[in-house]
Amino acid sequence: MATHADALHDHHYHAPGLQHQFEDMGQQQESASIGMWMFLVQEIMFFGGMFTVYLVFRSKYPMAFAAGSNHLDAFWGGLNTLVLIVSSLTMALAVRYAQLGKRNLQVIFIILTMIFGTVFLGVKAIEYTKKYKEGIVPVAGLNMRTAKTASTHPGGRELSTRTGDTQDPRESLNTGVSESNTHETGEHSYYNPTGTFVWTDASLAAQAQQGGYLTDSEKIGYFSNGELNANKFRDKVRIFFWIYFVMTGLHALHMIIGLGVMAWLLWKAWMGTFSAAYYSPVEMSGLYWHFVDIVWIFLFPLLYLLGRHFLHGGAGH
Amino acid sequence: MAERIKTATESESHHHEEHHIVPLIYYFGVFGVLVVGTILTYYAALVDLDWIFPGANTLLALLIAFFKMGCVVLIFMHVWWSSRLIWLTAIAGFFWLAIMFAFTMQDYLTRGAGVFTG
Amino acid sequence: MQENSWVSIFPEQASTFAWEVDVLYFYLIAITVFFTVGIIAVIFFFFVKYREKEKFATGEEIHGSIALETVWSIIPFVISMTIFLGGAIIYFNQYRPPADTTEIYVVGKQWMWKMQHGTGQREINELHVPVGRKIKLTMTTEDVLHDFYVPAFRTKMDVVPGRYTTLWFEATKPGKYHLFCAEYCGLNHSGMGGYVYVMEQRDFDNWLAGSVSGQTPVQAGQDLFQNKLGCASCHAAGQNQRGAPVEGIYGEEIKLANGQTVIADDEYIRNSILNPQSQIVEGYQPIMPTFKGQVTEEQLVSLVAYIKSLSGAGGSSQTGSGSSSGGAATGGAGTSGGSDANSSGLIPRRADRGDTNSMGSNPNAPKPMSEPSNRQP
Amino acid sequence: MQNVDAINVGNIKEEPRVNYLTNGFTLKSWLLTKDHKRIAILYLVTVSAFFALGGAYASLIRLELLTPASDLLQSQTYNKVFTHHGIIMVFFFLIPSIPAILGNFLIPIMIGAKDLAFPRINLLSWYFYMAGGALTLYALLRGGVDTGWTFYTPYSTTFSNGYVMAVGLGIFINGFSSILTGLNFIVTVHTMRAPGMTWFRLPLFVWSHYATSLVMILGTPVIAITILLMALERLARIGIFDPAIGGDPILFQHLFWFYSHPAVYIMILPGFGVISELISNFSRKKIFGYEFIAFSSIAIAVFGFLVWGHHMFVSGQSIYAGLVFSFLTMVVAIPSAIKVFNWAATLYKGQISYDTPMLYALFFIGLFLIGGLTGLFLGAMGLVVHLTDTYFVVAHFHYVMVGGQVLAYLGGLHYWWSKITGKMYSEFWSKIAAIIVFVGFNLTFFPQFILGYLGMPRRYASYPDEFQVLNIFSTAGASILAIGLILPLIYLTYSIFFGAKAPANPWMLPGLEWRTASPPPTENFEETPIVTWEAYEFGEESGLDLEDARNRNKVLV
Ligand code: HEA
Ligand code: HEA
Ligand code: HEC
Ligand code: CUA
Ligand SMILES: [Cu+2]
Repeated sequence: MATHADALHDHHYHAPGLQHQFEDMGQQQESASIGMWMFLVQEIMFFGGMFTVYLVFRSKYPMAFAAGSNHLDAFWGGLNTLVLIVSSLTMALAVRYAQLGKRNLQVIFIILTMIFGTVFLGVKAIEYTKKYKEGIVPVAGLNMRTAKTASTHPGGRELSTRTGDTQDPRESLNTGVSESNTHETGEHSYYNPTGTFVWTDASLAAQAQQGGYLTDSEKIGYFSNGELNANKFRDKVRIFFWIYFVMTGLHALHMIIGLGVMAWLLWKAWMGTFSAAYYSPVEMSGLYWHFVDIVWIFLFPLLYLLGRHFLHGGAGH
Repeated sequence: MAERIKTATESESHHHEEHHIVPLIYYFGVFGVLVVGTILTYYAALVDLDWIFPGANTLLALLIAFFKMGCVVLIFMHVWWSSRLIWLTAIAGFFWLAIMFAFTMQDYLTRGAGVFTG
Repeated sequence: MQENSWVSIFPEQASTFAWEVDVLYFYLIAITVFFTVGIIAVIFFFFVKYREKEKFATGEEIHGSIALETVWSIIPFVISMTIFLGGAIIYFNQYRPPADTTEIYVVGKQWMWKMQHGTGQREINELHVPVGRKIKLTMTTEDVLHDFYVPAFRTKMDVVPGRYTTLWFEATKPGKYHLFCAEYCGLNHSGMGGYVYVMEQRDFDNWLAGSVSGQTPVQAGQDLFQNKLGCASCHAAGQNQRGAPVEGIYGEEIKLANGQTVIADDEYIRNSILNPQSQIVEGYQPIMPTFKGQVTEEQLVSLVAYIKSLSGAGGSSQTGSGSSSGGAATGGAGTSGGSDANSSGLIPRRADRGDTNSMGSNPNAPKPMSEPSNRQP
Repeated sequence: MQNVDAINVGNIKEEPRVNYLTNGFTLKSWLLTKDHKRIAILYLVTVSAFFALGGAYASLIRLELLTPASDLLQSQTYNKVFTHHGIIMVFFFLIPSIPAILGNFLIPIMIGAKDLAFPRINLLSWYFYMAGGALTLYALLRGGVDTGWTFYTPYSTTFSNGYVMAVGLGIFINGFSSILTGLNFIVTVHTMRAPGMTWFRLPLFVWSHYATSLVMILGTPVIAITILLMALERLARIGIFDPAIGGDPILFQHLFWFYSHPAVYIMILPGFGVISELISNFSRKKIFGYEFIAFSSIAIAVFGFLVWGHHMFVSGQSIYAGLVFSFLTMVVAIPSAIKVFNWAATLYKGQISYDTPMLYALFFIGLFLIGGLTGLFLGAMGLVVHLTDTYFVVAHFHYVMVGGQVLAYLGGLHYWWSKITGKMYSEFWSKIAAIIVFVGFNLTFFPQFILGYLGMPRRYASYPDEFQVLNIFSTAGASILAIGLILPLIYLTYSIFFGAKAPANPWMLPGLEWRTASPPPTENFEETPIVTWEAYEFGEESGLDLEDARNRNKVLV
């Protein structure tokens, strides 16, 4: 390995962190930063897929999204935004002091960053717990199999007897056999295929109907029984919550990974690895951390705030 | 070619002349902007702006978010002091995102809702 | 065409736009042959002419030519634009049905095609159509994606759950043509097909006469409208009706209470019945109850057909055999006269099709909670 | 500083005592290596294994289709077989083939670097590949999936009984391998070039890998999130793809093709790179229109992201969206056309020799032309309505993927074989094999164009009788093709043990990879090379001592 001759003509300062494939620290650091940025572009596209899904369904069912959003707690969301912003600041400062080669300040700011990161996750946990209690957490609440909680469900009578697959109402669609009597008289019970996600408040959709600003998909998607069908509306709200949980869940996962990176960084910094000549791990971790912050900057208004004005501003216009 | 032989790294990196130390004031400035932006976002969301056009609230929220993002990217992430390549990379990421949005929505916005079950 | 030849290389043309597609096809073949043969010939020529004279000799130094690059960017671009335009025009012919079509409803399900004629006939995996009439298929599916494909007509369309898609054609030549499912749909995808029979009008009328079973959709719809569902209590013709007029609305612009206008197409009528509150006609009260859950898909089809017939649109109202079987339009099974009209039941024609009448008995039925729930031995 | 020896080669006088192959023999020295060349070998072995498996599935497909009835395989099995074939060939063979093997091996050498920028990440990406591959294999063996490689919803989410999630997870993990490889290449090209190796002196192989890497980074994460959503939908019916509760199955197609169309360019751009090398080097002259070829790769990578909807013309997508996608599909064909014309022009006034790699390059051009031009059939909306989901599409993509990329891969493998292994393969057998592949390939897939236009749908286990004759041709062709592909396996393996020793520069070519020993030492060059010549420079400036080589060659022959 060490047979190669670059030591002979290596006139660069040979820092401790220099890896064998590089000629000098400049090259190594530039590689790291381009690499990190490429990685972030990759992350943008990863979250971007989710944002596309969000965009499609938000444009289809804006009222359901507003209703779901109003159910989120903007206080916690806002608090978390601030927490993340502070952690971004401390991270930026940690990088700065690494650049200046100040070990102690660097360590302090990394620790602060980790603390705020943890607070963020703690708040997230509080929110998730709340949602769990309200029965809108994926799998546990959104999708509990029907039988157990059927009684709490508006259409529960019918759901409780179902085994799940055999009586999907789509079956009756144009099959030409024996359907008109499977749905008993009068009250139409809408079959919720995936269980009890309880959601009865469809007032926003009613409001939008009066205001005349329902989208085409909503006109078809919310109505039944001559009026708003809370169950059908609920399914769209449920889509919102799924998107909420997937997006915030992936974000939280990134935070957790970030904390892992921070822990490693802390150890390195503690050992005094970084200096004014070699600090790119700190810088790169900082880029990652700020990126995660940016994702949240968008998630906060798009998930927590998008329907507030309906509550406060009255009925549209 | 008899041109000057230069190393690849020399020819396109400007970074190691400057370990750019950003003055503290920038960081705290951005921090202030972010906090104000967050508060602004919150209160703007409470006001009903639909009288301008439907979705005005979201647009405003996004504008603030983009501004905040700009600050973080440029200052916290040091892009302002980085090479053209980094600029390009950052922009390209969002450009591709825009492609995905635009080309997906061109389908959804030009076809009818068409959903009748459910 | 080459039915008798040893191996055919060209499919029959049996629809009005088949020839357009074929012309485009031959145009593209010409382009392909031109470029492939041309470039390969040039390469061969160079291969022979400039073969290495001496080991490790050096070729002439040529850097390139902007002029050439421009030429060979622009020429392909122009050619490709002709392809694009040709393709787009034909595509719009294929996908924008003309006004005067006869409508047939098609439902795909794993793994069969169910057709329902405007005159009441039902068929499984077979479709009888007269020659020279514009047919429009309105299609949906109960389970996964399928695709209605008749090669001889050069047209196909995916069938999407939760939506109506449409396909139209005008057959030009009597015959028996393959019908395929062209979108992968699971186990018996390759068995999900049958034939389209294109008949002379006279034969078709005979076939109709022989296989009519029960009411036509228009008749069934009329029955539902006037008696069974009581629509007429509000919509009885006359000036003082509570409900908005349904006569003559099909294809017209309807003014809604919220100021918008919509075209009264199938979806609109359907939606008016299922979700009346979502589109209130200007000048009327939102008192119409929904009929969702009370009408079946089939009854809806009939109602829509009836309302269309009030506008003189939709299927020609053939007289049926008249014996209406009690329970609405569940396709009362008459005796099926035509040998291929399999209208009396849902028995799959091919043995390998399996019993697939309901999702319950479907070996591939959804069992979302458990990964491989039904593992093959 | 200038290493005269390194430049005046073919004439590396003595072998370095240790080359990358002899630098350690333990298993650990392979499995924990950070040497890009060894990682390339790891890929070579595993990717070949996947190719053989995918080929075995292909053989089953062809055997079943020999007769109209589904007799050899029941539909149930057949559906799994073509699904496995597609998944393995696309995700575990073709996408990593040229980039992860030849690209990994050659890019650092071609630009005069000691290694890729991130050797550890390079190794990690091989482990991602292995983990994803192992998981997928496990799932396939336990029962597999029958969704088609496209995983369309709602079949995949609600109706299929297969191991959709396990296979999905396998592809998800494998995706990171792709992303990390792309990332590594981009950084390497930016920062690791040797002194004097300016952007426009880069071999076109490097340019095309740069473009490929862009696609990998920008596209792959989207398939990752798509698969995640599909798995969630399947696990818990989140509703976004489920029409019963307001979701949209077509959204899945958008997300899937957002990645998978650009992915087909991941599967051809590296091939373009190889062919550019072969054409130029074996005509012993500068490539015609270097800049145009280089930028057309970038153009393909960029515009390739704008056309995914051409897979959805009959899906129920809005017809106006179809219009836009069709138009852009035509546009994205132009850069490919530019390449083809430039290759042909390069031959003009060259000194062309007919070694096996050049044979592959010739075949590539012919087959890619047909494959690409039939792509235009499929991009023309009016025609694709008839052709989509028929065997015409199957023929189209095998012409570009097998006739294109696989032949380029084989050509490249032969071309650099001496560099990789230090041994020469049999020129005779390799020519025979190339010709067999060409004949077999055409016999297999040309009839499928006709079948497609006749209307035979794809993914059919049984088909109407009148299609049988053409299917027999196709199956016969596939057997010939298989022989043509197994031959290289034999004579290449043979050459490793019994082949003649390869000189550092058997063809007296100017590229940097030919200016180091065969096989190269671990750090690639004894001393960092300094590049003073243009790409594909055969003139005096290249520093090649052709006179001397000719003399020695006379002695040798
Ligand atoms: C390596 C992989 C690869 C490559 C390079 C391509 C290249 C192209 N492909 Fe292909 N394609 C696939 C792999 C690939 N494809 C696969 C796997 C599928 C099926 C997926 C599935 O459904 O399972 C598919 C399917 C597919 C479809 C969808 C078919 C359908 O399912 O309905 C379409 C439609 O537009 C298409 C078009 C094209 C075009 C226009 C190009 C162009 O890039 C080709 C450009 C090249 C040329 C045009 C030749 C050179 C040009 C000249 C010599 C000059 C003359 C040119 C002009 C006059 C313009 N392809
Ligand atoms: C990279 C991509 C790739 C490659 C190389 C191939 C190669 C081949 N493919 Fe495949 N194919 C696809 C990608 C590919 N295919 C895809 C994506 C689909 C669509 C799947 C779907 O619909 O979901 C498909 C579908 C498909 C079908 C259609 C199935 C259907 O729709 O019902 C058919 C039918 O003939 C077919 C045939 C073949 C044949 C005969 C080969 C031959 O070229 C194979 C020849 C190879 C061998 C016979 C292996 C022999 C070699 C060895 C054993 C030794 C090698 C080992 C070493 C070098 C170590 N393929
Ligand atoms: C209680 C009275 C009432 C009954 C019963 C009723 N409707 Fe209506 N219908 C109305 C009113 C009022 C309107 C106009 C307001 C609106 O659009 O909802 C209307 C509108 C319609 C429209 C839209 C007409 C247009 O001009 O755009 C259709 C179609 C329709 N009804 C069909 C039916 C059918 C079919 C039935 C029976 C299954 C039915 N209605 C039963 C009261 C009724
Ligand atoms: Cu139905 Cu394939
Ligand atoms: Cu494509």
